[in-house]
Amino acid sequence: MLTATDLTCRFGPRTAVDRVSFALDRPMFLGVIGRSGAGKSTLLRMLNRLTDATSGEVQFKGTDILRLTGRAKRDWQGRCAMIFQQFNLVPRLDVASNVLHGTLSRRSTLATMFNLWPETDIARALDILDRLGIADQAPKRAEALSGGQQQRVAIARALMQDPAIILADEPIASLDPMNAQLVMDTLRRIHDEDGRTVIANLHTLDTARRYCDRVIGMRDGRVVFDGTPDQLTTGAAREIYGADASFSEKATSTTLDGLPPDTAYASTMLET
Amino acid sequence: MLTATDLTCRFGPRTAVDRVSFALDRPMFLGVIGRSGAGKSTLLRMLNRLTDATSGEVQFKGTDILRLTGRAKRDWQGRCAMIFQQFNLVPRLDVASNVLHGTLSRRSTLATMFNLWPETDIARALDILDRLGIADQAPKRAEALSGGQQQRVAIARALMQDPAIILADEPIASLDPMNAQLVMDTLRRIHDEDGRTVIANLHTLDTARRYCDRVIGMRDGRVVFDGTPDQLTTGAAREIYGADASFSEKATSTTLDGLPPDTAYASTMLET
Amino acid sequence: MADAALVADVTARFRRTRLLALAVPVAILAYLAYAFVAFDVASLAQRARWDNAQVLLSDFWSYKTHVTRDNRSDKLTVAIEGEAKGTYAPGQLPDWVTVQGDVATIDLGQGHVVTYFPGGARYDVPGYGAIEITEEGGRPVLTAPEPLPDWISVSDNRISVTTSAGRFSYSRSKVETFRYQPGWELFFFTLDSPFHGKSPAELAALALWEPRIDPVRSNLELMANAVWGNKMWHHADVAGAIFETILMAFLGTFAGALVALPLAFFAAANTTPSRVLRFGIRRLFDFVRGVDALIFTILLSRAFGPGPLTGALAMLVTDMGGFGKTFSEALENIDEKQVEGIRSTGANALQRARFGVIPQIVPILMSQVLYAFESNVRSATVIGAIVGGGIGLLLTQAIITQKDWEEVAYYITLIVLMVMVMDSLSGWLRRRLIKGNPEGGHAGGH
Amino acid sequence: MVDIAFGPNEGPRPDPSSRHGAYMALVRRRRLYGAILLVIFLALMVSGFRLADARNAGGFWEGLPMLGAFPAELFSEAWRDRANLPGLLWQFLPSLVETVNIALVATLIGSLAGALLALLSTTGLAPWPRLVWPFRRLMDICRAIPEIVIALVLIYILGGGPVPAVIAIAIHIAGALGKLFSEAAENADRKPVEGLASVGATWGQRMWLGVIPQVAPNWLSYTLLRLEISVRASAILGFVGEGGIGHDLKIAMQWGQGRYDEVAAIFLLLFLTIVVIDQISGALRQRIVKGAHHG
Amino acid sequence: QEIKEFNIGILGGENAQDRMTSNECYRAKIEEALGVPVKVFTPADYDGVIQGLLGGTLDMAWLGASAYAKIYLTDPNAVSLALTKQNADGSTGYYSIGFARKDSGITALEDAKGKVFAFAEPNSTSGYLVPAAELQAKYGKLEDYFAEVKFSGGHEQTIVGVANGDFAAGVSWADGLGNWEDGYNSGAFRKAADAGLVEMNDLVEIWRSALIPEGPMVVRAALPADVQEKVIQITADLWETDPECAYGVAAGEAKDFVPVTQEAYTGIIAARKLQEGM
Ligand SMILES: Nc1ncnc2c1ncn2[C@@H]1O[C@H](COP(=O)(O)OP(=O)(O)OP(=O)(O)O)[C@@H](O)[C@H]1O
Ligand SMILES: Nc1ncnc2c1ncn2[C@@H]1O[C@H](COP(=O)(O)OP(=O)(O)OP(=O)(O)O)[C@@H](O)[C@H]1O
Ligand SMILES: [Mg+2]
Ligand SMILES: [Mg+2]
Repeated sequence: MLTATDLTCRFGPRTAVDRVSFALDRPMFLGVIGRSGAGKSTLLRMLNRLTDATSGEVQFKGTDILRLTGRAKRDWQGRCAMIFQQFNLVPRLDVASNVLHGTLSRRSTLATMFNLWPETDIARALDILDRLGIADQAPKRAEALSGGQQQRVAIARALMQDPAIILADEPIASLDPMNAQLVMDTLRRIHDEDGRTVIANLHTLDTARRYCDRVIGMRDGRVVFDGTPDQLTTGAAREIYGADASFSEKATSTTLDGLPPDTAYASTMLET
Repeated sequence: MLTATDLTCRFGPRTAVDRVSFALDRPMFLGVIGRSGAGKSTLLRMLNRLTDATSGEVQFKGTDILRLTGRAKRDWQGRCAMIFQQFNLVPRLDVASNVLHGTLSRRSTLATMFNLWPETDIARALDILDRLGIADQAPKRAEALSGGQQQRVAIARALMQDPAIILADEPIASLDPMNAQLVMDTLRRIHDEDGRTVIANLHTLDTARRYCDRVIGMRDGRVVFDGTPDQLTTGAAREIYGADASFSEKATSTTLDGLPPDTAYASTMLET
Repeated sequence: MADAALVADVTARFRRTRLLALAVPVAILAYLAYAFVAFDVASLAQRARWDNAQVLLSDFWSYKTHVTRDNRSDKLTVAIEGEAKGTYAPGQLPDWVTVQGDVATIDLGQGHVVTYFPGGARYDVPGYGAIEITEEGGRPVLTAPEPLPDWISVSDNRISVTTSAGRFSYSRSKVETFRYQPGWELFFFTLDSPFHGKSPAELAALALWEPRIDPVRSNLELMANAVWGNKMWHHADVAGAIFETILMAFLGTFAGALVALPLAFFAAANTTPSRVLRFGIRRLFDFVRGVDALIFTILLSRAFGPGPLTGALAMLVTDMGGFGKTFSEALENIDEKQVEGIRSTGANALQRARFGVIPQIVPILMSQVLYAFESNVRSATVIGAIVGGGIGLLLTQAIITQKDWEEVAYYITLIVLMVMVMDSLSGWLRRRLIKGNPEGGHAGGH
Repeated sequence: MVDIAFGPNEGPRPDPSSRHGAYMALVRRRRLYGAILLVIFLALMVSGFRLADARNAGGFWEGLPMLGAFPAELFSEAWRDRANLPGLLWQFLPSLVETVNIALVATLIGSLAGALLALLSTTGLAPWPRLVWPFRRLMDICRAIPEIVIALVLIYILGGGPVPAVIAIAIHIAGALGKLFSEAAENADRKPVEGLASVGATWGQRMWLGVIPQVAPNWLSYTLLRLEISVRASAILGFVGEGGIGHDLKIAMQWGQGRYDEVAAIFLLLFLTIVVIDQISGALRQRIVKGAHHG
Repeated sequence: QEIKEFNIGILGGENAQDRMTSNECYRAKIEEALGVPVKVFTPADYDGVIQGLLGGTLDMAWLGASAYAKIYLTDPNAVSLALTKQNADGSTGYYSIGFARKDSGITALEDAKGKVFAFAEPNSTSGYLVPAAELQAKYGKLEDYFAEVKFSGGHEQTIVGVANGDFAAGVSWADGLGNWEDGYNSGAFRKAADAGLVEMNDLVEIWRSALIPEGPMVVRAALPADVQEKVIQITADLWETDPECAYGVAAGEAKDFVPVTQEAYTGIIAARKLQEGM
């Protein structure tokens, strides 16, 4: 379904992503881990066509998405939603508008200038916000929301795109543990229920283990690990992080030990 | 030593801090907990004279610091350092300059206008940065640092003030668990070794339990709990947070279970 | 399903914003339509005279040579732009003018030839025929193929012909032919210079190894002097004027900024709580902006007389109002967190401003000040005209005298170049300030 | 982000003594550069002032006491003839209205063109990065060519009237605002723009939704400042023979004695206009920054 | 009473060009005679010179007639009149000339009644001040006499405007020497015709003002008498001692610099006073 072959990105002398290849044969929840500067963000940005790859190719259902330009490229971006660590919302616009931005690739520029959103889209945006439990924030400016709320708005925008793939770049790095769990649960449910592929960069191993179907470990731009969460032993992690024996993964844990996944909450959230 | 009596702050109709009284008879590590909007920040800001109290008084070694004005007020601020959640550094200036700002209340205006800091002060600033492990960042702009590093710069600025009291407003709220531990350890060592009073607003109970000598719980501007960390049971916490039985404090835990406090590191850090 | 009331509320909100989004452009369009009618733009297209534009614009990049014969004295002069300084010596006429006895032949190119002969003149226009003028009873009489085209204008005392090759006119007192040629003639060497008319190769040879023309000086020096002292283009004066402009703009702009900066602190809501003071300072800025540069310049001329100092002071005062406004707005936009951080250390007001505020507004300040500097350099026409200095004065004069459009073009070219240099300079400075200096300023990679 | 290098166990502890030496050297070097820059700047200012003073007809210090002479002359006459003021205000009002109209149309057109040019020439936002340089130079040219020259050429084509003035002012404004707008846009946060790019928004949508809302307060205040300047601009409107309030002021001012009451009246009108524009600017900025009336 | 420096202001009237260089020789002569530094200022806008004279920072100036009138009306004792320029034909002035398109049928000013009439700009001596005063004296209020009185913005604009038919008639200036069809020997018509902007065959002269005097050279009245005398003497002798320099100072061909008195300017001053209330 999605196949990356020798994907490479160079910034001047520096190779941020170095001949990365992987193939997903069915929709899955893919985690990408690796330490700061490993090239995780760059990889996702290339998939979304925010950064141009230096070489390599990415096949999605038969088309090489790296060759797309103009209209076709924007269509692809419309089908491949990105969730940023810093949310990347428009802070001065209200939450509902931010969610509606998810439909931009389908709207004409003129219509957006005059704020001409179809009422059905508005209703859908509100439904999605409602699923994520923040419908009552809809009229507020995005900048007035807390971090966890903003991240959920970003997810709502991604869902509004009705994407085939969701790329999430460290979606929980700036959230407190409670909000982090909420967001990861949401992403997992989106994968489980809608069958969408989710690719998430994660900083923490236990999150990767808990939520992912498959984990890719990157180091210095290269894939150094590719396997199931079970295979992600401490030894493998040391290899990925290039750490010595004193490394304790607990140091970066955000686990909510003992707390079972809050399925009750997640299901209220996702039923529409 | 430090005694607050009926400290009150009103913003229009809203009473942010409501007749808060407490007394510290010796330097200690005081934690202030309470949910968002409880008035924790306002309390600290009043102590630092950033916000004017509506009524009440605060005695420190015999003077009512709320009555101070002009030069005397600035002297008090010089002796009472504040560490902000958002660091509140000057991002365009280099790290060392930011630390040197800690001496502003003692320097003549004219000399500072031209950025003329005594070399002994610069050396001391570098020593402090060194203690906190970021001496080699000294020439960089503050904005170029990661969050954990910036928070340590803010602590360095506070130490530069050579303060009797350090007020820390949610010093670890925007940090990852590892940096959070680092910062809390540092604050604790500063208290232990220099005998300075530290008052820290905290969002998380386990942090309060682990680091504080005494904990004050606030709710709707009022003190609803005042005791030792041991007395801070889940029941007490429910009371403070006004939560119902479904509240599990684990949900906001940032504990680094199993990791013993890194005394070796902390002591290298603090010896000068 | 989302709460129905909420849906209704949000949808209503969107309707309102949509209405606003539509109303604003509609209002603007309506206003422009009103202006369109009020300014009578519709009939403008018919009134437009593009030929005039052609004449005027061609003067920017071409020059004309007057070949004039005084009909009373029969004296022939060939002069660039008809100026005394551009008059060819009788023995050194350009190659397209030939004189044989009383007959002068002027080759305008493209087959157009004008001949002056005693008692008349003839213009051979290819594809039309010969226009012959003879003087009878003190009046010029025309013989030309009928019907007369509209590019020949005839009256009792004057006949004129305008073609693509040039212009020709015959009146009782004189006969004149204008030949247009592209370029800024005599830009480097005037006619009386020994270097005039030499090709670049010849000039290089002269400068490098040929014997000295003036035994006292080297040829290169002579050449430089000839260019520098060019009587047509006054390069030395222009350079002096540019220097004076930059001097005035530099003094005026930077001093204005230095005066406005402290005042701006008193005009910003977040640095000055006193409404009265703020109101007063703001109105002071408005007042200064309201008083035109012209008034200030006249006022200052009374005290200091004409000269660059008066110009600089006038710029100082006029810029102050604009700076005050933009600086105070920049101040109102600052991030309060940094100021609070400084305040918490016990810093006094000046120190807070120095460390909490100034670093934040420096990029805006810089861009405003550099822009004003540039703007003062380019547009000091009013001030320059009154105080008698700078490129603004030269430009005003060239425009007033209307004759030398190529000079206007020359000054504009210089100004454009100056603006480009300053734009690049300001971009470079801003990048340094915003992104930090290379030594240790780069963002830490994460 | 976790910095392993500065974690509890990892990373070498730097040797303090050598660090200090290096940083002290850096501080000294910076101080030296700073001092040199300051000295150069001050030297330029002082020598520039002295040069200008020497070249001036009157000296600065001798002239200073005379500063009040002209205003005194003006005000005493204006005060003497204050009875004329209401009539004059009324007389010049139509001129003001017409000028405001011309300035407004020119500012509208110019600022729209300037906004477009700015977005096309801002590194990082431009849709065609290769064309940034030509667009920047185009803006340089637009604002460097004096309005009077443009107006004059246009007058010969179009005849007198407001249209040549409008075009000339608009061209100038497009160049001037283009530069200022672009510098404001350069400072704008790129995160929202990137967020919009990730959903497949077109360039126009990215600019409209991601950039414009951020820069609107700044752009607005620059535009209104331009409007003010255009209202006062006397030269161009004088050249096109259309008059205009600025030109009336110039005429009255240059006439000198006998018309200072007119000067006062026109100035009063201009001042009021500027105060109004300033207030509008403040109110609109406030609205954009703080939000209209969100709950 | 000693002077420490001597400042000259020069206004070239309506056809000035490259004035800085052409006055250098003049400056040097005066500097030599007075023994103090002499500076020359050549603003294009007459207020620079007027304010300089009134404020006492300029010691001597060549003015336009109208500028002199303004100084005189502001402070009659500020300056004393010295010399003026005598043209090659012996006259000391130029004319404001009314004109119209030949095909409009207007041959005299009376024909222009009830039509659109253009002046240059309100501060121009020959483009407004003098003609307006004279026409008003003869025909009454001009707004009533003509359908509309317009300001074109400048002499060239008036000429082009009339030639284009935007205005029925207008005024501009010329020296009145030579032939109309050439645009006279010098003046705005000549420049427009030479530039090819108008065809003089298409225009006719319909009116001519009284002689407008050339501007005077004035010296600041407060100057020591010997200084005044020296400077005036140098200037009066200039055509005899150094014709090339005199050509530059006069900004063109002229015959001599001759003494001038207040009478020459009474007309202008009266015209200015008349306009004051308008
Ligand atoms: N636009 C760019 N120009 C130059 N270098 C870049 C750019 N973007 C990223 N890099 C470099 O490429 C490398 C990979 O960066 P990337 O952001 O992909 O890392 P990451 O794995 O996402 O790290 P983090 O966990 O800190 O987000 C880094 O060294 C970074 O400095
Ligand atoms: N400057 C102010 N003007 C008006 N109200 C304010 C101001 N500052 C704080 N408040 C209000 O006072 C109350 C207490 O605020 P405070 O910031 O002290 O809470 P907090 O306990 O620090 O909460 P948090 O954990 O979110 O930081 C809040 O309701 C807040 O809205
Ligand atoms: Mg990343
Ligand atoms: Mg708080």
